[in-house]
Amino acid sequence: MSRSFKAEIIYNREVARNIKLFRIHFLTPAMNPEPGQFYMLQTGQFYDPLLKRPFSIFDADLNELSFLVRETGRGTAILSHKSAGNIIDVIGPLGMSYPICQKQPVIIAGGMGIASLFSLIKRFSERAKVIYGAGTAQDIVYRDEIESTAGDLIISTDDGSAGRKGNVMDFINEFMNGEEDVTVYTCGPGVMLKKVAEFCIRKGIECYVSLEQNMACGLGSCLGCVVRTKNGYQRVCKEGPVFSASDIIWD
Amino acid sequence: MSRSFKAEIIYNREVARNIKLFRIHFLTPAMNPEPGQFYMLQTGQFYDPLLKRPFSIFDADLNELSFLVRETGRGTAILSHKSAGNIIDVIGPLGMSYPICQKQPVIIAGGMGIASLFSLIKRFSERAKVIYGAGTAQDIVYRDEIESTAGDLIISTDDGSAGRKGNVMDFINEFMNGEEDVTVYTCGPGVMLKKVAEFCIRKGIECYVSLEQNMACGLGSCLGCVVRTKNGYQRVCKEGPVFSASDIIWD
Amino acid sequence: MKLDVKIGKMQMKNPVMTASGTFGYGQEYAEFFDLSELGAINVKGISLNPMAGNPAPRICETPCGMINSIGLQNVGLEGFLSEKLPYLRNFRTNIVANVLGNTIDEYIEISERLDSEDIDAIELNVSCPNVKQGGISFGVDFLQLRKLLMAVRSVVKKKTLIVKLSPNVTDIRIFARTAEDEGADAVSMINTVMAMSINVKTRKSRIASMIGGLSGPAIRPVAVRMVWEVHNAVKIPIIGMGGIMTYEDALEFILAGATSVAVGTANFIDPISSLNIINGMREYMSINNVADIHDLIGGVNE
Amino acid sequence: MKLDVKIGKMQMKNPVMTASGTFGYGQEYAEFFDLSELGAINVKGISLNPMAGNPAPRICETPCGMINSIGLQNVGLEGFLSEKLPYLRNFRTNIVANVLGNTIDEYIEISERLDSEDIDAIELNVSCPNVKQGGISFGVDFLQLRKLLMAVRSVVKKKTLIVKLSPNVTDIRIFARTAEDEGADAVSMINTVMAMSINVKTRKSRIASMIGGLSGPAIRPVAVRMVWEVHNAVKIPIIGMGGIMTYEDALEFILAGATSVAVGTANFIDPISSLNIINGMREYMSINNVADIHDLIGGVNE
Ligand SMILES: Cc1cc2nc3c(=O)[nH]c(=O)nc-3n(C[C@H](O)[C@H](O)[C@H](O)COP(=O)(O)OP(=O)(O)OC[C@H]3O[C@@H](n4cnc5c(N)ncnc54)[C@H](O)[C@@H]3O)c2cc1C
Ligand SMILES: Cc1cc2nc3c(=O)[nH]c(=O)nc-3n(C[C@H](O)[C@H](O)[C@H](O)COP(=O)(O)OP(=O)(O)OC[C@H]3O[C@@H](n4cnc5c(N)ncnc54)[C@H](O)[C@@H]3O)c2cc1C
Ligand SMILES: Cc1cc2nc3c(=O)[nH]c(=O)nc-3n(C[C@H](O)[C@H](O)[C@H](O)COP(=O)(O)O)c2cc1C
Ligand SMILES: Cc1cc2nc3c(=O)[nH]c(=O)nc-3n(C[C@H](O)[C@H](O)[C@H](O)COP(=O)(O)O)c2cc1C
Ligand code: FES
Ligand code: FES
Repeated sequence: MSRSFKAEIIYNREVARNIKLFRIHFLTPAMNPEPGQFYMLQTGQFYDPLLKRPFSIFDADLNELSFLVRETGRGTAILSHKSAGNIIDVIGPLGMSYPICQKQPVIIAGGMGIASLFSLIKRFSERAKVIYGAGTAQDIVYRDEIESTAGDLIISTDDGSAGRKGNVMDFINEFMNGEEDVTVYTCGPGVMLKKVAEFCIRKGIECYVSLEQNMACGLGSCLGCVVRTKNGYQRVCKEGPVFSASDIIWD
Repeated sequence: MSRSFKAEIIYNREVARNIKLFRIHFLTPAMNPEPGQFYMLQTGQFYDPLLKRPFSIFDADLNELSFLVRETGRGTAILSHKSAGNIIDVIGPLGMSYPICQKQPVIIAGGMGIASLFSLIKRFSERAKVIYGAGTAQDIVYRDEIESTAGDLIISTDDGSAGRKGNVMDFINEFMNGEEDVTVYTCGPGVMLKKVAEFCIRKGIECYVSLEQNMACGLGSCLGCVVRTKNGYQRVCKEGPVFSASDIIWD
Repeated sequence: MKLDVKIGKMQMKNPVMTASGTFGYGQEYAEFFDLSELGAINVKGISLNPMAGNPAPRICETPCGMINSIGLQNVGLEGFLSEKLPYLRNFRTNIVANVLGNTIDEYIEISERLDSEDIDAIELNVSCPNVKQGGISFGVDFLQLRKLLMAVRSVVKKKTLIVKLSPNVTDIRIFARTAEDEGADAVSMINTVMAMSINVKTRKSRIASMIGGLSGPAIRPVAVRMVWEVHNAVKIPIIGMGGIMTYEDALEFILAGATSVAVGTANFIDPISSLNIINGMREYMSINNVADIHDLIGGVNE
Repeated sequence: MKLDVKIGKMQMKNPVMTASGTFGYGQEYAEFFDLSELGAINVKGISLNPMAGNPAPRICETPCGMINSIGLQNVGLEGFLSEKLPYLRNFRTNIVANVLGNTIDEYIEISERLDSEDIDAIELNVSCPNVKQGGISFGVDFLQLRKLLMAVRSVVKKKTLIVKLSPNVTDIRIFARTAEDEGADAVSMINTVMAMSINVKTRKSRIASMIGGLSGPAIRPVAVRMVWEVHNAVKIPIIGMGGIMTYEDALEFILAGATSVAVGTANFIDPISSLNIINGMREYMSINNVADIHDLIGGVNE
């Protein structure tokens, strides 16, 4: 069982504006992922794009993996247009998963951050309290599934077109209800992560963030994907992508 | 009407071992090709492969063009796997076509040379006398169409698996039957072209050959695709691909 | 919105020109778009006498690039003036004459003649890797370059003088400074990078002359770096090139410090690349509220 | 079929090694294939003291390539010897220690120490473009290189000494000859090409340190050309690298004159690249009736 394998695309379907659900099937035995881990997916056929691209595991079951892919550049454009039957090279699962703590889990997803947190919500199931913020209604994916899975859910959008109007920071206080004995798990845009992290640090709340960085190998060998932490530069692909918010130097 | 246009693939189907019939449909108005001309087809989506690839026009009708594509390298591998609905950039028709002479046309195709000569056979129809040689039976395309179109046809294969056993040079003499008042049109592997050309020059027979050379632009601007002729280096994409055999310096 | 730039005395309506050797003498492209849209047209290198060029194959493809060894096949100075220039003058754009000599005297003879002809700028190609006795030693030896420029500048009185730099050097800034010191109006950069590709089936080089020049997107990061280095070293304008395929690529060069850009290999892949680049630039400026292209030159944030 | 080659005193069971900085210290790859299959493992550059490296982002993608500016993040000499080397010694392959110093004295100190440790070769990185005071001046100034090599050769008595050459020079043969003259056992080439890429949306360099080193298929034609040039200039063996992705690419280098090859960026894209390359080479030799890899070295037909 190797973390490097070939996979066949089962389908690739739009689930929100500019976001595809990309479902693949291993052609050779592969390992099971944990929530928060990621895979490196081949995009180009030859050398442009050259590098594989990192994507969080969105959902996994027997021999199949799903990813949420938002088209933002060349590699994701190619992935978005691949169709059933195409074969790609895949490496994974990679990186550290979200630690499963005993405290009340509070899951804060901003936009595409849901890609990394969806499987964690499923793991915690009705124990999970979730804030899922997005720009607008069209950016929200799998609302029904999340609603029926999580114990508690606030949907928010910047423009109020779905759920409540505002961003996740507007609801975080209300949502936690003064309770500090929780563990926060968060993934989303950098600005949001920083705000959530600072909030939690200030309140002494345990908080795990999933970070992004340009990657070449995904394996820990190129030292390309580092972030500054209190323990020096650490690799997002190896020591991360999930870090304790208090270890990161936020700047 | 521009010689640079977008086209949609209608189908791409195997017509012989490793050879696809690649049929496209212009999305913007385009010009009609003459037998012997060629098109530059985009293969890669980004910059690897970088250059378009030259392919002879195989067949053309209202808004549609067909090419015969043999998979030999990276660009043709990509083309061979494109499917209906894919859009590619195309430039053409390019280069000089076969001059339509009044004498008896004798058309000599070696292997993939048929790609360039098929539309010429159709043009001459029952006037055409054709020798079509290939390695083996599996390499032969459109045998029935050629048989029913051409006035006279010898099929030959190196291994005798289809038609007569031997290569085109073995039949050329017999076929022309001492008659020298013919015009020979030929396309195929370099070695064969040279032999046919030398034969014709020796006998004083008018002969047109279609040549190949690596190309970057196909438009005459890069000066990359030259062959040595009695008039100096000439561009296969502009002064050719069809040349008078007696103008070429065969070495 | 101001897109016009000035290279020496040459006023360009926009910063985009074609790169020498990649646009023929314009004819092949006139059917695809109105060449008057271009900031300038740079023609295939002109030598004193017509040159036959190198044997075939002259080009091959490499990852995101191509190697060429055309060997300066061209119609020669007189051929250019009598057969090619009149046609080019049908378009309202600048004409840059790319010049290659085997000796200083040849450079002088061609440049002196061109100085009184109906062209807008002379670009000295001192960096073509494809001609054996050719300009290459001027491009990689700055003392030679100094000598050449002193001689040529004294005969080029009316026209804008551009020096085309070779990337095949340790420190390109030295060559740019030499050009500036000797009165060149601008530098253009980069010419192709010396390269080789071997077919392992035939065990031969993929081009007949073993070594050729690499162009295309593969070299863009090298070219952008060099433009940035030179921008920090000289005051004369830079014409940036090397793998520009899109307006974003062109803007990379401008942000790195180029005043003008040249489109080369892209012309082979899409004949209207340069027009698309001009339009894309305009759109970028409009979206990003850039009133004058000069506000972008050298604007990369450190 | 003989695939084994010799670099100085280092016997390699096949010509394929990993390139420094692209294979960590081996650990990350051991799960993908048996590292004992490799001709050698070359580790991340080792400095006297641990180095933190450069700020992020450290890498970005370019057409058919990538730019990196890791800044020699590494565990330092002692860290390497105590934490990394024992693990690497679990595999029956050669270990090459890539060394970077800020001064000649540092190079001497590291090399002298490594000469008596359980490694097989010392590779002097005199060409890393990513460390400001670092080895780069040795790599682009052959007089400096001569001084460095005289000093280091006198302390490296037992191990094979390899000099890693920079491509960012006018004439790489001069550096190769200097290495040969000063007693180096081999040269390895090429290191990355200095490059820059700008994000036109943010108007910032895509990597934090503005300039970095370009690697990957984009640079292969440049690397092959340089190997061929050096092969015609020196007698010591060449370790060729730069954009090797497949066995054909590796053979290009061997035909151009390399005795051994190193796989770099390819390790990031497919962790078993180097194994595939070894197997592909073997198959090529068998199909083409090549009994000994030495029959291919420098075998490009002119
Ligand atoms: C651990 C991890 C998990 C991720 N999970 C997901 C996911 O589940 N769904 C999803 O849509 N996206 C995810 N991303 C982001 C995704 O990797 C990028 O959007 C993608 O690499 C962009 O590639 P591109 O070629 O389309 O963009 P381009 O901008 O053309 O890419 C150019 C280069 O920048 C890198 N790059 C650009 N944006 C990012 C980014 N945000 N993070 C890392 N590298 C980037 C690319 O990898 C590539 O090397 C994740 C990133 C990381 C690091
Ligand atoms: C005028 C003309 C008409 C042609 N018509 C046809 C046709 O109808 N059907 C068909 O199957 N093939 C035809 N060819 C050959 C076809 O262009 C090549 O097979 C194709 O370019 C190979 O591309 P590749 O990427 O698969 O091969 P690779 O070997 O990977 O290509 C590498 C480079 O070499 C060039 N190249 C390789 N072989 C040739 C060749 N024989 N001629 C020119 N360039 C080559 C490619 O264009 C590319 O730049 C024609 C060539 C020319 C010049
Ligand atoms: C086929 C070809 C021919 C060229 N001929 C010349 C030339 O005659 N004179 C010259 O100065 N540069 C010549 N060049 C170099 C280009 O002008 C340009 O500097 C280089 O190709 C880099 O730009 P690009 O990557 O956009 O092509 C030529 C390049 C190519 C590809
Ligand atoms: C991420 C990265 C880190 C590197 N680190 C080193 C290093 O520490 N020492 C060194 O000599 N070369 C280093 N190199 C250069 C490689 O060893 C190699 O010379 C170069 O990448 C060209 O080969 P490639 O194109 O196959 O990657 C590094 C390259 C990369 C991409
Ligand atoms: S991506 Fe290479 S170390 Fe993380
Ligand atoms: S392919 Fe450019 S001139 Fe013929």
